[in-house]
Amino acid sequence: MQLNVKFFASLAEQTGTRQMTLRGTHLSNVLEVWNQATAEKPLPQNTLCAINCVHASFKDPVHDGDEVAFFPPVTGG
Amino acid sequence: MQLNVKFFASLAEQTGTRQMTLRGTHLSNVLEVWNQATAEKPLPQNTLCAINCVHASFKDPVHDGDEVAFFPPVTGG
Amino acid sequence: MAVSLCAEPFDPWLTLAQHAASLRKGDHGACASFIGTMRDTNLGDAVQSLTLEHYPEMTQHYLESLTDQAVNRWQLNHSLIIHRYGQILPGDTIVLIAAWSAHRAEAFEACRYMIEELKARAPFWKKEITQNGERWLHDAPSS
Amino acid sequence: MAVSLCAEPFDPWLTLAQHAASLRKGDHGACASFIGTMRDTNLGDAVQSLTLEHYPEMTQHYLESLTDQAVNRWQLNHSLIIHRYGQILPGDTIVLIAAWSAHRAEAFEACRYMIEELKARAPFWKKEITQNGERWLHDAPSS
Repeated sequence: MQLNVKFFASLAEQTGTRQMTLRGTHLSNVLEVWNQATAEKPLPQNTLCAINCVHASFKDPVHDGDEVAFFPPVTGG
Repeated sequence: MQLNVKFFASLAEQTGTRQMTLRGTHLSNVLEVWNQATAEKPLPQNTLCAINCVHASFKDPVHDGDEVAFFPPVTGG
Repeated sequence: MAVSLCAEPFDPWLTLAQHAASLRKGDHGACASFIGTMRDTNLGDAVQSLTLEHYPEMTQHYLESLTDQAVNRWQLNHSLIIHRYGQILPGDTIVLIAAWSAHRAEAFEACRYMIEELKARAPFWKKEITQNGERWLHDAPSS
Repeated sequence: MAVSLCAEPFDPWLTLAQHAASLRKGDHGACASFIGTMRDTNLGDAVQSLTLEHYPEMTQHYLESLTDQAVNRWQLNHSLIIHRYGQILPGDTIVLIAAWSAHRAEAFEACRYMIEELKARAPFWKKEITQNGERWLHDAPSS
Protein backbone atom coordinates (compact mmCIF):
# COMPACT_ATOMS: atom_id res chain seq x y z
CA MET A 1 0.00 0.00 0.00
CA GLN A 2 1.24 3.46 -0.89
CA LEU A 3 -0.31 6.73 0.32
CA ASN A 4 0.58 10.34 -0.38
CA VAL A 5 0.13 12.41 2.80
CA LYS A 6 -0.03 16.20 2.97
CA PHE A 7 -0.13 18.70 5.84
CA PHE A 8 -1.14 22.34 5.53
CA ALA A 9 -0.80 25.64 7.38
CA SER A 10 -0.10 25.31 11.12
CA LEU A 11 -0.21 21.52 10.87
CA ALA A 12 2.67 21.58 8.39
CA GLU A 13 4.64 23.73 10.85
CA GLN A 14 3.75 21.57 13.86
CA THR A 15 4.60 18.27 12.16
CA GLY A 16 7.60 19.77 10.35
CA THR A 17 6.29 18.08 7.20
CA ARG A 18 4.36 19.28 4.17
CA GLN A 19 4.30 16.06 2.22
CA MET A 20 5.36 12.45 2.73
CA THR A 21 4.81 9.05 1.18
CA LEU A 22 3.74 6.12 3.35
CA ARG A 23 4.69 2.73 1.91
CA GLY A 24 4.20 -0.87 2.96
CA THR A 25 2.05 -0.79 6.07
CA HIS A 26 -1.63 -1.52 5.60
CA LEU A 27 -3.73 1.36 6.90
CA SER A 28 -7.49 1.11 6.95
CA ASN A 29 -8.73 4.63 7.66
CA VAL A 30 -7.70 8.29 7.85
CA LEU A 31 -7.04 8.21 11.60
CA GLU A 32 -4.55 5.35 11.12
CA VAL A 33 -2.85 7.40 8.41
CA TRP A 34 -2.49 10.31 10.86
CA ASN A 35 -1.02 8.05 13.54
CA GLN A 36 1.44 6.44 11.17
CA ALA A 37 2.44 9.71 9.46
CA THR A 38 2.99 11.64 12.70
CA ALA A 39 4.38 8.79 14.85
CA GLU A 40 1.23 8.93 17.00
CA LYS A 41 1.24 12.66 17.65
CA PRO A 42 -1.98 13.75 19.36
CA LEU A 43 -4.51 14.95 16.84
CA PRO A 44 -5.09 18.71 17.37
CA GLN A 45 -8.72 19.62 18.00
CA ASN A 46 -10.72 20.64 14.91
CA THR A 47 -8.24 19.08 12.49
CA LEU A 48 -9.89 18.40 9.13
CA CYS A 49 -8.99 15.84 6.50
CA ALA A 50 -9.53 15.12 2.84
CA ILE A 51 -9.10 12.06 0.66
CA ASN A 52 -8.17 12.77 -2.96
CA CYS A 53 -9.15 16.45 -2.59
CA VAL A 54 -12.60 15.75 -1.16
CA HIS A 55 -13.55 16.50 2.46
CA ALA A 56 -13.55 13.29 4.49
CA SER A 57 -13.92 12.10 8.08
CA PHE A 58 -11.29 10.32 10.14
CA LYS A 59 -13.20 7.04 9.99
CA ASP A 60 -13.32 7.01 6.19
CA PRO A 61 -11.45 4.12 4.56
CA VAL A 62 -8.28 4.76 2.55
CA HIS A 63 -7.10 2.82 -0.47
CA ASP A 64 -3.81 2.21 -2.23
CA GLY A 65 -2.76 5.33 -4.15
CA ASP A 66 -4.91 7.77 -2.17
CA GLU A 67 -3.79 11.28 -1.30
CA VAL A 68 -4.69 12.00 2.32
CA ALA A 69 -4.50 15.60 3.55
CA PHE A 70 -4.66 17.06 7.07
CA PHE A 71 -5.39 20.70 7.78
CA PRO A 72 -6.69 23.11 10.41
CA PRO A 73 -10.06 24.89 10.13
CA VAL A 74 -10.16 26.88 6.89
CA THR A 75 -9.98 30.68 6.94
CA GLY A 76 -10.31 31.82 3.33
CA GLY A 77 -12.65 34.33 1.76
CA MET B 1 -57.11 76.01 2.09
CA GLN B 2 -54.87 75.29 -0.88
CA LEU B 3 -53.55 71.84 -1.83
CA ASN B 4 -51.29 70.68 -4.64
CA VAL B 5 -52.49 67.31 -5.98
CA LYS B 6 -50.48 64.95 -8.19
CA PHE B 7 -51.31 61.72 -10.03
CA PHE B 8 -48.75 59.28 -11.41
CA ALA B 9 -48.49 56.46 -13.96
CA SER B 10 -51.79 54.75 -14.82
CA LEU B 11 -53.66 57.01 -12.37
CA ALA B 12 -52.54 60.08 -14.32
CA GLU B 13 -53.84 58.41 -17.50
CA GLN B 14 -57.13 57.34 -15.89
CA THR B 15 -57.86 60.72 -14.32
CA GLY B 16 -56.52 62.63 -17.32
CA THR B 17 -54.60 64.78 -14.85
CA ARG B 18 -51.01 64.88 -13.66
CA GLN B 19 -51.24 67.87 -11.39
CA MET B 20 -53.93 70.20 -10.09
CA THR B 21 -54.46 72.78 -7.37
CA LEU B 22 -57.46 72.56 -5.02
CA ARG B 23 -58.48 75.87 -3.50
CA GLY B 24 -61.14 77.04 -1.06
CA THR B 25 -62.91 73.91 0.13
CA HIS B 26 -61.86 72.57 3.50
CA LEU B 27 -60.66 68.97 3.21
CA SER B 28 -59.72 67.01 6.29
CA ASN B 29 -57.97 63.89 5.01
CA VAL B 30 -56.42 62.25 1.95
CA LEU B 31 -59.59 60.38 0.96
CA GLU B 32 -61.51 63.66 0.83
CA VAL B 33 -58.76 65.08 -1.38
CA TRP B 34 -59.18 62.13 -3.77
CA ASN B 35 -62.95 62.59 -3.90
CA GLN B 36 -62.70 66.31 -4.51
CA ALA B 37 -59.88 66.06 -7.06
CA THR B 38 -61.50 63.28 -9.11
CA ALA B 39 -65.16 64.36 -8.73
CA GLU B 40 -65.83 61.23 -6.65
CA LYS B 41 -64.28 58.70 -9.04
CA PRO B 42 -64.08 55.27 -7.43
CA LEU B 43 -60.68 54.74 -5.83
CA PRO B 44 -58.85 51.95 -7.73
CA GLN B 45 -57.79 49.06 -5.53
CA ASN B 46 -54.23 49.27 -4.19
CA THR B 47 -53.93 52.99 -4.84
CA LEU B 48 -51.18 54.51 -2.69
CA CYS B 49 -50.81 58.07 -1.47
CA ALA B 50 -48.18 60.40 -0.10
CA ILE B 51 -48.30 63.72 1.74
CA ASN B 52 -45.37 66.03 1.07
CA CYS B 53 -43.34 63.17 -0.46
CA VAL B 54 -43.82 60.79 2.47
CA HIS B 55 -45.95 57.63 2.26
CA ALA B 56 -49.31 58.23 3.92
CA SER B 57 -52.65 56.51 4.47
CA PHE B 58 -56.04 57.72 3.20
CA LYS B 59 -57.16 58.64 6.71
CA ASP B 60 -54.17 60.89 7.35
CA PRO B 61 -55.05 64.58 7.86
CA VAL B 62 -54.03 67.19 5.28
CA HIS B 63 -53.09 70.77 5.95
CA ASP B 64 -53.01 74.01 4.02
CA GLY B 65 -50.13 74.00 1.53
CA ASP B 66 -49.69 70.22 1.46
CA GLU B 67 -48.78 68.31 -1.67
CA VAL B 68 -50.92 65.18 -1.91
CA ALA B 69 -49.96 62.49 -4.42
CA PHE B 70 -51.84 59.42 -5.66
CA PHE B 71 -50.17 56.51 -7.42
CA PRO B 72 -50.51 52.82 -8.22
CA PRO B 73 -48.31 50.11 -6.64
CA VAL B 74 -44.66 50.90 -7.33
CA THR B 75 -42.66 48.80 -9.79
CA GLY B 76 -39.13 50.20 -9.73
CA GLY B 77 -35.82 48.45 -9.20
CA MET C 1 -23.30 57.51 1.30
CA ALA C 2 -24.63 58.38 -2.15
CA VAL C 3 -28.03 58.49 -3.84
CA SER C 4 -28.42 59.37 -7.47
CA LEU C 5 -31.19 59.46 -10.08
CA CYS C 6 -29.99 59.03 -13.59
CA ALA C 7 -31.69 59.91 -16.91
CA GLU C 8 -28.96 58.40 -19.10
CA PRO C 9 -27.43 54.91 -19.28
CA PHE C 10 -24.51 54.42 -16.90
CA ASP C 11 -21.83 51.77 -16.44
CA PRO C 12 -22.54 50.12 -13.08
CA TRP C 13 -19.09 48.53 -12.74
CA LEU C 14 -17.25 51.75 -13.49
CA THR C 15 -19.46 53.55 -10.98
CA LEU C 16 -18.76 50.90 -8.36
CA ALA C 17 -15.03 51.04 -9.12
CA GLN C 18 -15.02 54.82 -8.69
CA HIS C 19 -16.83 54.64 -5.37
CA ALA C 20 -14.59 51.83 -4.13
CA ALA C 21 -11.52 53.86 -5.10
CA SER C 22 -12.79 56.82 -3.07
CA LEU C 23 -12.77 54.78 0.16
CA ARG C 24 -9.75 54.49 2.42
CA LYS C 25 -7.90 51.26 1.65
CA GLY C 26 -7.98 48.70 4.43
CA ASP C 27 -11.08 50.09 6.18
CA HIS C 28 -13.70 47.82 4.68
CA GLY C 29 -13.57 44.05 4.41
CA ALA C 30 -16.74 43.47 2.43
CA CYS C 31 -18.77 44.94 -0.39
CA ALA C 32 -22.11 43.46 -1.42
CA SER C 33 -23.69 44.86 -4.54
CA PHE C 34 -26.81 44.32 -6.61
CA ILE C 35 -27.44 45.34 -10.19
CA GLY C 36 -30.90 45.19 -11.71
CA THR C 37 -30.89 45.07 -15.50
CA MET C 38 -33.65 45.34 -18.08
CA ARG C 39 -34.53 41.98 -19.63
CA ASP C 40 -35.81 41.70 -23.19
CA THR C 41 -38.66 39.39 -22.24
CA ASN C 42 -41.25 39.61 -19.49
CA LEU C 43 -44.40 37.60 -18.82
CA GLY C 44 -43.74 35.68 -22.03
CA ASP C 45 -43.57 38.75 -24.27
CA ALA C 46 -40.65 40.39 -26.04
CA VAL C 47 -40.15 43.82 -24.54
CA GLN C 48 -38.63 46.52 -26.78
CA SER C 49 -38.19 49.25 -24.21
CA LEU C 50 -39.34 50.52 -20.89
CA THR C 51 -40.48 53.94 -19.75
CA LEU C 52 -39.66 54.46 -16.10
CA GLU C 53 -41.80 57.19 -14.60
CA HIS C 54 -41.07 58.46 -11.12
CA TYR C 55 -42.02 61.15 -8.63
CA PRO C 56 -38.76 63.08 -8.64
CA GLU C 57 -39.02 65.01 -5.37
CA MET C 58 -40.29 62.01 -3.47
CA THR C 59 -37.84 59.55 -5.05
CA GLN C 60 -34.81 61.52 -3.97
CA HIS C 61 -36.27 62.02 -0.51
CA TYR C 62 -37.28 58.37 -0.20
CA LEU C 63 -33.92 56.99 -1.31
CA GLU C 64 -32.07 59.28 1.09
CA SER C 65 -34.25 58.14 3.97
CA LEU C 66 -33.70 54.52 2.90
CA THR C 67 -29.95 55.12 3.06
CA ASP C 68 -30.37 56.61 6.55
CA GLN C 69 -32.33 53.55 7.66
CA ALA C 70 -29.57 51.23 6.44
CA VAL C 71 -26.83 53.33 8.02
CA ASN C 72 -28.68 53.36 11.34
CA ARG C 73 -29.16 49.61 11.29
CA TRP C 74 -25.79 48.38 10.03
CA GLN C 75 -22.20 49.57 10.39
CA LEU C 76 -21.46 50.72 6.85
CA ASN C 77 -18.36 52.38 5.45
CA HIS C 78 -20.25 53.47 2.36
CA SER C 79 -23.51 52.86 0.54
CA LEU C 80 -24.75 53.54 -2.94
CA ILE C 81 -28.18 53.70 -4.57
CA ILE C 82 -28.42 54.69 -8.23
CA HIS C 83 -31.67 54.40 -10.16
CA ARG C 84 -32.46 55.14 -13.79
CA TYR C 85 -35.62 56.83 -15.01
CA GLY C 86 -36.98 57.72 -18.44
CA GLN C 87 -36.44 55.60 -21.54
CA ILE C 88 -34.66 52.29 -20.89
CA LEU C 89 -33.49 49.59 -23.31
CA PRO C 90 -32.83 45.86 -22.79
CA GLY C 91 -29.46 45.34 -21.13
CA ASP C 92 -29.52 48.77 -19.47
CA THR C 93 -28.87 48.93 -15.76
CA ILE C 94 -32.04 50.03 -13.96
CA VAL C 95 -30.78 50.03 -10.40
CA LEU C 96 -27.46 49.70 -8.62
CA ILE C 97 -27.21 49.12 -4.87
CA ALA C 98 -24.04 48.56 -2.88
CA ALA C 99 -22.97 48.43 0.75
CA TRP C 100 -19.43 48.44 2.11
CA SER C 101 -18.77 47.22 5.63
CA ALA C 102 -16.11 45.64 7.82
CA HIS C 103 -17.82 42.23 7.63
CA ARG C 104 -19.86 40.41 5.04
CA ALA C 105 -23.06 39.80 7.00
CA GLU C 106 -23.65 43.53 7.38
CA ALA C 107 -22.83 44.29 3.76
CA PHE C 108 -25.18 41.56 2.47
CA GLU C 109 -28.03 42.42 4.81
CA ALA C 110 -27.85 46.16 4.11
CA CYS C 111 -27.69 45.60 0.34
CA ARG C 112 -30.63 43.19 0.36
CA TYR C 113 -32.64 45.44 2.66
CA MET C 114 -32.16 48.46 0.42
CA ILE C 115 -33.23 46.70 -2.79
CA GLU C 116 -36.26 45.02 -1.13
CA GLU C 117 -37.45 48.28 0.41
CA LEU C 118 -36.83 50.15 -2.83
CA LYS C 119 -38.86 47.59 -4.81
CA ALA C 120 -41.70 47.80 -2.30
CA ARG C 121 -41.82 51.54 -1.65
CA ALA C 122 -39.79 53.78 -3.98
CA PRO C 123 -42.12 55.75 -6.30
CA PHE C 124 -41.13 54.33 -9.69
CA TRP C 125 -43.51 52.89 -12.30
CA LYS C 126 -42.53 50.82 -15.30
CA LYS C 127 -44.41 50.94 -18.57
CA GLU C 128 -43.32 48.22 -20.99
CA ILE C 129 -43.41 48.77 -24.74
CA THR C 130 -44.07 45.47 -26.54
CA GLN C 131 -45.16 44.53 -30.05
CA ASN C 132 -48.72 44.43 -28.74
CA GLY C 133 -48.53 47.97 -27.36
CA GLU C 134 -47.82 49.50 -23.99
CA ARG C 135 -48.64 48.18 -20.53
CA TRP C 136 -48.05 49.40 -17.01
CA LEU C 137 -46.30 46.67 -15.05
CA HIS C 138 -48.45 47.28 -11.98
CA ASP C 139 -51.49 46.34 -14.07
CA ALA C 140 -49.84 43.14 -15.35
CA PRO C 141 -50.14 39.83 -13.53
CA SER C 142 -47.11 39.57 -11.26
CA SER C 143 -44.37 37.15 -12.29
CA MET D 1 -19.51 29.67 -15.00
CA ALA D 2 -15.96 30.54 -14.01
CA VAL D 3 -13.58 29.63 -11.20
CA SER D 4 -10.15 31.11 -10.94
CA LEU D 5 -7.25 31.14 -8.47
CA CYS D 6 -5.10 34.18 -8.66
CA ALA D 7 -1.53 34.76 -7.40
CA GLU D 8 -1.44 38.45 -8.32
CA PRO D 9 -3.68 41.40 -7.35
CA PHE D 10 -6.67 41.83 -9.66
CA ASP D 11 -9.26 44.55 -10.20
CA PRO D 12 -12.59 43.04 -9.10
CA TRP D 13 -14.75 45.64 -10.88
CA LEU D 14 -12.93 45.30 -14.16
CA THR D 15 -13.26 41.52 -13.88
CA LEU D 16 -16.97 41.81 -13.18
CA ALA D 17 -17.40 44.25 -16.07
CA GLN D 18 -15.65 41.85 -18.44
CA HIS D 19 -17.80 38.91 -17.38
CA ALA D 20 -20.97 40.99 -17.58
CA ALA D 21 -20.01 42.14 -21.08
CA SER D 22 -19.58 38.52 -22.18
CA LEU D 23 -23.23 37.71 -21.39
CA ARG D 24 -26.04 38.17 -23.89
CA LYS D 25 -27.78 41.51 -23.25
CA GLY D 26 -31.34 41.21 -22.01
CA ASP D 27 -31.02 37.64 -20.68
CA HIS D 28 -30.32 38.40 -17.03
CA GLY D 29 -32.24 40.78 -14.81
CA ALA D 30 -30.09 40.56 -11.71
CA CYS D 31 -26.48 40.33 -10.62
CA ALA D 32 -25.51 39.95 -6.97
CA SER D 33 -21.83 40.18 -6.15
CA PHE D 34 -19.60 40.03 -3.13
CA ILE D 35 -16.06 41.29 -2.76
CA GLY D 36 -13.94 40.40 0.25
CA THR D 37 -11.05 42.78 0.83
CA MET D 38 -8.08 42.68 3.18
CA ARG D 39 -8.48 45.05 6.12
CA ASP D 40 -5.48 46.68 7.78
CA THR D 41 -6.64 45.83 11.28
CA ASN D 42 -7.92 42.60 12.80
CA LEU D 43 -8.62 41.61 16.39
CA GLY D 44 -7.39 45.02 17.48
CA ASP D 45 -3.98 44.73 15.80
CA ALA D 46 -2.56 46.50 12.76
CA VAL D 47 -1.97 43.90 10.06
CA GLN D 48 0.81 44.57 7.56
CA SER D 49 0.19 41.70 5.19
CA LEU D 50 -1.36 38.30 4.84
CA THR D 51 -0.03 35.03 3.50
CA LEU D 52 -2.82 32.96 2.04
CA GLU D 53 -1.84 29.31 1.83
CA HIS D 54 -4.08 26.87 0.00
CA TYR D 55 -4.25 23.29 -1.24
CA PRO D 56 -4.14 24.00 -4.97
CA GLU D 57 -5.56 20.78 -6.40
CA MET D 58 -8.33 20.63 -3.83
CA THR D 59 -9.15 24.33 -4.02
CA GLN D 60 -9.82 24.24 -7.74
CA HIS D 61 -11.81 21.02 -7.39
CA TYR D 62 -13.77 22.34 -4.42
CA LEU D 63 -14.66 25.67 -6.03
CA GLU D 64 -15.81 23.93 -9.21
CA SER D 65 -18.04 21.61 -7.21
CA LEU D 66 -19.36 24.62 -5.29
CA THR D 67 -20.27 26.27 -8.59
CA ASP D 68 -22.02 23.05 -9.66
CA GLN D 69 -24.02 23.03 -6.43
CA ALA D 70 -25.17 26.63 -6.99
CA VAL D 71 -26.04 25.97 -10.63
CA ASN D 72 -28.07 22.91 -9.67
CA ARG D 73 -29.95 24.81 -7.00
CA TRP D 74 -30.64 28.13 -8.69
CA GLN D 75 -31.31 29.22 -12.27
CA LEU D 76 -28.14 31.14 -13.04
CA ASN D 77 -27.05 32.77 -16.28
CA HIS D 78 -23.48 32.98 -15.05
CA SER D 79 -21.43 32.64 -11.88
CA LEU D 80 -17.98 33.70 -10.85
CA ILE D 81 -15.62 32.70 -8.06
CA ILE D 82 -12.15 34.24 -7.98
CA HIS D 83 -9.83 33.79 -4.99
CA ARG D 84 -6.37 35.15 -4.32
CA TYR D 85 -3.54 33.19 -2.73
CA GLY D 86 0.01 34.03 -1.73
CA GLN D 87 1.11 37.43 -0.43
CA ILE D 88 -1.75 39.89 0.12
CA LEU D 89 -1.69 43.54 1.17
CA PRO D 90 -4.34 45.71 2.87
CA GLY D 91 -6.93 46.84 0.34
CA ASP D 92 -6.30 43.85 -1.95
CA THR D 93 -9.32 41.86 -3.05
CA ILE D 94 -9.18 38.38 -1.51
CA VAL D 95 -12.32 36.91 -3.00
CA LEU D 96 -14.88 37.84 -5.62
CA ILE D 97 -18.20 36.03 -5.98
CA ALA D 98 -20.98 36.88 -8.39
CA ALA D 99 -24.20 35.33 -9.65
CA TRP D 100 -26.30 36.46 -12.61
CA SER D 101 -29.91 35.36 -12.85
CA ALA D 102 -33.27 36.40 -14.26
CA HIS D 103 -34.51 37.49 -10.83
CA ARG D 104 -32.89 38.99 -7.77
CA ALA D 105 -33.81 36.36 -5.17
CA GLU D 106 -31.88 33.68 -7.03
CA ALA D 107 -28.88 35.92 -7.64
CA PHE D 108 -28.69 36.97 -3.97
CA GLU D 109 -29.20 33.48 -2.60
CA ALA D 110 -26.64 31.88 -4.91
CA CYS D 111 -24.07 34.58 -4.18
CA ARG D 112 -24.54 34.31 -0.42
CA TYR D 113 -24.51 30.51 -0.54
CA MET D 114 -21.23 30.44 -2.45
CA ILE D 115 -19.40 32.81 -0.08
CA GLU D 116 -20.72 31.09 3.05
CA GLU D 117 -19.76 27.62 1.79
CA LEU D 118 -16.39 28.89 0.61
CA LYS D 119 -15.66 30.43 4.03
CA ALA D 120 -16.67 27.20 5.77
CA ARG D 121 -15.07 24.63 3.49
CA ALA D 122 -12.62 25.88 0.87
CA PRO D 123 -9.03 24.91 1.81
CA PHE D 124 -7.46 28.32 2.38
CA TRP D 125 -5.53 29.42 5.45
CA LYS D 126 -4.62 32.98 6.38
CA LYS D 127 -1.45 33.88 8.23
CA GLU D 128 -1.38 37.49 9.38
CA ILE D 129 1.86 39.40 9.64
CA THR D 130 1.64 42.01 12.40
CA GLN D 131 4.21 44.08 14.30
CA ASN D 132 4.16 41.37 16.94
CA GLY D 133 4.97 38.63 14.47
CA GLU D 134 2.98 36.10 12.52
CA ARG D 135 -0.19 34.29 13.48
CA TRP D 136 -2.43 31.78 11.78
CA LEU D 137 -5.98 33.08 11.82
CA HIS D 138 -7.40 29.69 12.69
CA ASP D 139 -5.42 29.83 15.93
CA ALA D 140 -6.69 33.34 16.75
CA PRO D 141 -9.84 33.95 18.76
CA SER D 142 -12.65 34.37 16.25
CA SER D 143 -13.97 37.91 15.72
